[in-house]
Amino acid sequence: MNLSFSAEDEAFRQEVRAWLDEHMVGDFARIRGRGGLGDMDAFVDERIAWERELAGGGWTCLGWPTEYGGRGASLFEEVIFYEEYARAGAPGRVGHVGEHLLGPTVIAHGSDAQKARFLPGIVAGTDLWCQGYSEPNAGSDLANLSTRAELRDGRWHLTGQKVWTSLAEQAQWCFALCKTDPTAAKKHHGITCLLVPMDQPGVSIVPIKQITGSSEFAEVFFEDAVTDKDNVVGPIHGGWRVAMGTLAVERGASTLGQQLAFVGEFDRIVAAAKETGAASNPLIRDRIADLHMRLKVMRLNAMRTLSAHAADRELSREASIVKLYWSVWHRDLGELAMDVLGESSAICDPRYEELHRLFLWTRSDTIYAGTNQIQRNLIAQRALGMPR
Amino acid sequence: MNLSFSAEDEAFRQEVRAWLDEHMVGDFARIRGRGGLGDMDAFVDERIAWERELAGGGWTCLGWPTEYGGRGASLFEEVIFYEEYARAGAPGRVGHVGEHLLGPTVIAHGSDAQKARFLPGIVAGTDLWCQGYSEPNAGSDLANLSTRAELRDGRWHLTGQKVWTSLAEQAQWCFALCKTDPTAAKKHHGITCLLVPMDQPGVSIVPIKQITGSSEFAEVFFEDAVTDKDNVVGPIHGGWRVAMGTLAVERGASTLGQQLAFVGEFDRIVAAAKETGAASNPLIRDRIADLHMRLKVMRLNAMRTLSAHAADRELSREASIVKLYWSVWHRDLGELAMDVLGESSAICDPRYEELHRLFLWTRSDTIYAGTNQIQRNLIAQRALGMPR
Amino acid sequence: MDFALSWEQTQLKEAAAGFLAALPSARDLLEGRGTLEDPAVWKRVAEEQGWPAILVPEEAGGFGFGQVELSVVFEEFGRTLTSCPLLGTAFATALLLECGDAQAQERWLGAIAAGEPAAVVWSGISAEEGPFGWTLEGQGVAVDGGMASLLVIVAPQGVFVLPADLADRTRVPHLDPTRPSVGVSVSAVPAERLTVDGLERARMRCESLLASEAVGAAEATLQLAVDYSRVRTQFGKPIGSFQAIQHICADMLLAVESARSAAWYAACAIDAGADDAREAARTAKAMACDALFHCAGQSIQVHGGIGFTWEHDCHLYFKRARSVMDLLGHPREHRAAVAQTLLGDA
Amino acid sequence: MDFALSWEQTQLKEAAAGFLAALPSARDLLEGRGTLEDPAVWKRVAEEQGWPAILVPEEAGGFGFGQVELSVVFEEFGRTLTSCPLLGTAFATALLLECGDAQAQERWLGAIAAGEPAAVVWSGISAEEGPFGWTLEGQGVAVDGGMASLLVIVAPQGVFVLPADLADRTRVPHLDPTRPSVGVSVSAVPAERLTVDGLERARMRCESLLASEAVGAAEATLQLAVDYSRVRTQFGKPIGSFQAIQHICADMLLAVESARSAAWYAACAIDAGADDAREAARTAKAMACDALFHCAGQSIQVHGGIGFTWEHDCHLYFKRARSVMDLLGHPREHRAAVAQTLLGDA
Repeated sequence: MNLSFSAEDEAFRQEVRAWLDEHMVGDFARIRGRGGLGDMDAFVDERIAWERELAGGGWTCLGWPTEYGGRGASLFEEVIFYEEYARAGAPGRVGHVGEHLLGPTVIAHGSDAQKARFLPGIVAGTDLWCQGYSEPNAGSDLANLSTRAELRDGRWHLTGQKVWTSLAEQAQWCFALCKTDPTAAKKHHGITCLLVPMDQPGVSIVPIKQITGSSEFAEVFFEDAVTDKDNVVGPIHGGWRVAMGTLAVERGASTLGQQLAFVGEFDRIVAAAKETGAASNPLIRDRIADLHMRLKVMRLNAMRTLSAHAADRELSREASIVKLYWSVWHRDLGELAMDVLGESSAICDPRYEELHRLFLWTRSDTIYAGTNQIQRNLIAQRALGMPR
Repeated sequence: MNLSFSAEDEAFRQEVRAWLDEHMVGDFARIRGRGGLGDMDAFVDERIAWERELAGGGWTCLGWPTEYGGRGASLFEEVIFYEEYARAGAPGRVGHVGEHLLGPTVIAHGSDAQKARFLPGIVAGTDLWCQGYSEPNAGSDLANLSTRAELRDGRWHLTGQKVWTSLAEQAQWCFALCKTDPTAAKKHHGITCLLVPMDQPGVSIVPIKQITGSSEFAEVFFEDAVTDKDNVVGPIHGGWRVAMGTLAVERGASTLGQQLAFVGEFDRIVAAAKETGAASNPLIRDRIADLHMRLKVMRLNAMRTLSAHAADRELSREASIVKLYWSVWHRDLGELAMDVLGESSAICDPRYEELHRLFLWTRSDTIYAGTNQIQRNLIAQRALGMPR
Repeated sequence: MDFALSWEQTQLKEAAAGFLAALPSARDLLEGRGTLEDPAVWKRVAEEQGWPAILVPEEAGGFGFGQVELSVVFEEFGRTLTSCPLLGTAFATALLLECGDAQAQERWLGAIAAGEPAAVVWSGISAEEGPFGWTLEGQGVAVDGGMASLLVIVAPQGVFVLPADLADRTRVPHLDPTRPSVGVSVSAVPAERLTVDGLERARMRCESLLASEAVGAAEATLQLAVDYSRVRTQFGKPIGSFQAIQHICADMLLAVESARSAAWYAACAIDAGADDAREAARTAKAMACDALFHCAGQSIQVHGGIGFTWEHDCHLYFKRARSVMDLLGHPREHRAAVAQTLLGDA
Repeated sequence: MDFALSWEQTQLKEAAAGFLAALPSARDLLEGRGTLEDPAVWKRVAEEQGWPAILVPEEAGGFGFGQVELSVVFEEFGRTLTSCPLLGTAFATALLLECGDAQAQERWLGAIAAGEPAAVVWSGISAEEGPFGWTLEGQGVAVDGGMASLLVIVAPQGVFVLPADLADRTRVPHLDPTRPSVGVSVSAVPAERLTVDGLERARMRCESLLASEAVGAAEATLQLAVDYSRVRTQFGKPIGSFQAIQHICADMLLAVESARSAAWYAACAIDAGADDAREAARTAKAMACDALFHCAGQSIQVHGGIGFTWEHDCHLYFKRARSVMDLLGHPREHRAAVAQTLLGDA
């Protein structure tokens, strides 16, 4: 065991830190800490500008091979980048779907033409992507899609509805899972991954207001929306494995570095507990210590995962474990956030606005990207080999 | 709402109390508080004598109709009796299976000859019964029986194994569920309730040692054990509904009065907490108060159930709710029992012997008579009408 | 012994449920169809239903009914998240009933029975006795205080009453959008001091009402979850057939039923003047608030993504759950108080 | 950065697992096949495996390996519930290492490295300095103390060492049948006082070892539950296919893996002399003991009735779980200490 990062990794960390210090200034400094989970509709224009600023520094698409404009960074370097990013309070990324979902899928399954067409815009921070996976009747049971796509006259025609799509208004493109063979024997078959331009009459967007009062997500309606016949990634009718493979890997990797973002939230709550006097209550102290320990262990778990999988980048088993761990932790943190505010906790106080938001938002953490029930199923069946 | 017991009920309570005060003396006073859950193999001879003492006072089979030797007591009176019984620390009953399981079944489904043959011995406290339901492969899935019974030469011949049978050594009779029609389409069919004498060569008994080190239960092996062809309760091949109907009602009724037994355990733990100084720890105090409140509410729940069902005695829906509630409470109490002992909790101290036993025994509470998982299934499906 | 609603109480429950169902729902109010504090609704509550007069003694012009009857009404208010504003008025009633002498009761409770809404400031204001009587100074928050014509102030120096228009009131933004709170500010304002030392008894009554309200709300969240689990299909089956969902709902049912037992008993014990009434009210408040919070959170989980949307009622219950948690003592504080009586000083 | 066992550490783990598997199991010992404190087994542990010498510096005749190596061994000990008695010896080693000067280390750690078993009394005995040196008075309990030839005593006046035969020892009945405890009684017995103020560092090492042992035991309970759930059939299916059982096991896995991360890190931090080593050891002790207790209890639940029998190993893990909970500080106390550093005084 060796818990020191290598000299190269430490140098990389310093490079990231220095760049962020230098560039998180002006308008960007004003949006420090904004645009993260639960706040994804905040300062979108500024964050689009920031994405291009990042691109200018070469900090987008770190993990992509250099031939596609990435840095070819190791998993370690990626995590170091996320950690420093969180430490600096740099704003929530608008390029997430392109960099972590669409890009890797195109790299793995796309044609040379698709690579040339789609990857540079993601690297440059100019093309934003949104994700068209979930539907009203395809949540936990994602394969239960009803959005249909048909190839007619050399174009795909899409009809159906997607939900929980973030940044739908801003994205130029949607990465959509569609049913292309409704006669397929199993519902996982007959699904195709399509790349669909958002700026067309057949696409309409209706924001979904969340319990936080904000609207990070939207419904996307396809009514005879069209895309070129070549805008298919992977085999026609064979999109399920394409979509799932990338999803599992990237969900894992992108959460390994988030612990430092949580440190900021935790520290904020500890500070509030001191301000309100809640920090003197032994029951609150017990919970603060417990959450502190579990937060430390969240990073240790990530480091073990990294050590085991830095080479193969195969995180599908770990993804469920990581998701279940952090979502339960975060929900508990959200409850603590209210408890440290004491008897006037429910009154909206500008000083503690983010604690209210955290409390409410964390209820979604145990639901989106696979409910905790689904995660436990996956852990039991995949990690423990229990029978279906 | 009216929370006072009627004058008649209060008079009944006084009568019970006075009788117990008068008779819980001498040898019986020595076994005060013994023979309950987790201690069922203690002082068996004394408890058999006590059963007859109870019978002498007319305190067995309270709820049975007077024509069968009972008192025809109301559900209220039964609960009052159990409460006073617990308050007096009277020893664990050895006549439980006869009074609460076999007797009511015979009354509901038995022939006149069976009533005449079997009920008086139960009322008199002279005939003890044991229960032959569970088997190694029929636990949660009780209908999955493999004990076979065949009618040959005018007698039933039994072969198979029962488990978790209490007082098997002392009982004269076993109330056994057997598979009589192995060709039945559904496994709930083809089951028959048989009454089997224990004192015969075909019956052997092997005690099961529990994690407490004591042996409240036994395995009962039938190897061509026999019983008269008339010793069938209910229809041949139609025993499942007979067995389940009585089970549900009686499991409910007999637990409604147990809260006062728990009060004694709780008080013992509070006293220990004061002795060890654990009572000054705010986290322990929070748990003590929580368990205290939940214990009070356990009785309130019982009173609501009683009020709703005193007339129909239909407790099958409530039985699962009651069981889940008290078993979780009791497990939590068992954990508290250790936590109040402080840093030397694991050392066996004669003063706190019963707290160790409580800690260990309570792990069975969430398992026997239907695991908590089974109870939650039943509550969801029966009380909430959720789909199977 | 009959620990169940009597025929009259069942009638009252059904009348309340019927009346509340016909009002604009919490959802309607949130979307601007109707207003949270509607004098016309209050007039109907006071005049048609007479609920503000339930606890008021007959001598003061009320019905002289018990805590149980008022609790029955509050359980229905909780179920629908109706504000009305009956809670503030009930709080004030409890304080006037327990801390007011006959004269004060006749005057102030008489006004409440006659239809004046009221509210309570539990902390933040202190009193001073001067040559011309008591004056109040400070600021606090009053649930349902916006419409109140009467304010009851709990100060370290006693419990005070004053006409609400003597105080400055401003709406306070609040996590719970279904019940309005106002900030109350007073400066050298004269007020009448109530003379009976009944603050703890009054708190006990208020805790009991909050508990009943929470029970109704908790049951509503369970019902939402069960209903949704029957119709929502995934993997070719209603999600209510999955053991994970069934077990969540089973545990919710236990929490709801147990909280109801505790809340009913608290009301009975108060009406009976039982020795354990104080503890019973704490138990009810703690268990019902914990049950509501648990159930409201689990109901969101059972609903999945839809439960996290503004359009669905889940969040209204969840926000109510968190806002009543700290009102009149966090469950933790009630447990600490019960521990104190069981164990003595720490 | 490589937060995983090195090749050497993996070899050590496998060697330990192989060695322990060939010893009489906890079940064997419970049923009288072999004895808990068998000098022949200890001799093999000391001479063949050299585990008592892992932490002992080379100058004192040991290997001078790290806490990580010893933790690897303890994880395997936990898995098999082996006593041996290595834990008492490791405790004594930690105290001598951190509180003994070079001379004391050479003498006493040298003896341990040479195969003398040892044990520690953490409380109950006090020391007095007289004209002929320090003497000890009092009684306490020593895990694994029955076979020890050397006792280390933690007294308010310092840490002391003495030959074990100077103390009266009697076997203490204990909830955990897999590890022997003895009562140690001394009266005016002379002892050598260690001079370095390293008690907290020693405790940290001991907490870390307990944590690793708990991780191994917790993983064993999970394995038992998963294995059983695959073969136990009810309702025509293996019970491991039921969501309720799957979710219990999934949560157990999270607890085990997280506890392992915490335990490994504590050992690394101790070896590295990291600033957060003290907190890391507390975290490991708290999380691993909580994980073991949770898993051991849930494993009984998954097993159903059979898990409640003496014949099945479930209860051995459950009893071990409860007995290590209070050894060297309940998780609650470690959280209180961590809260103290985060928040200052209450």
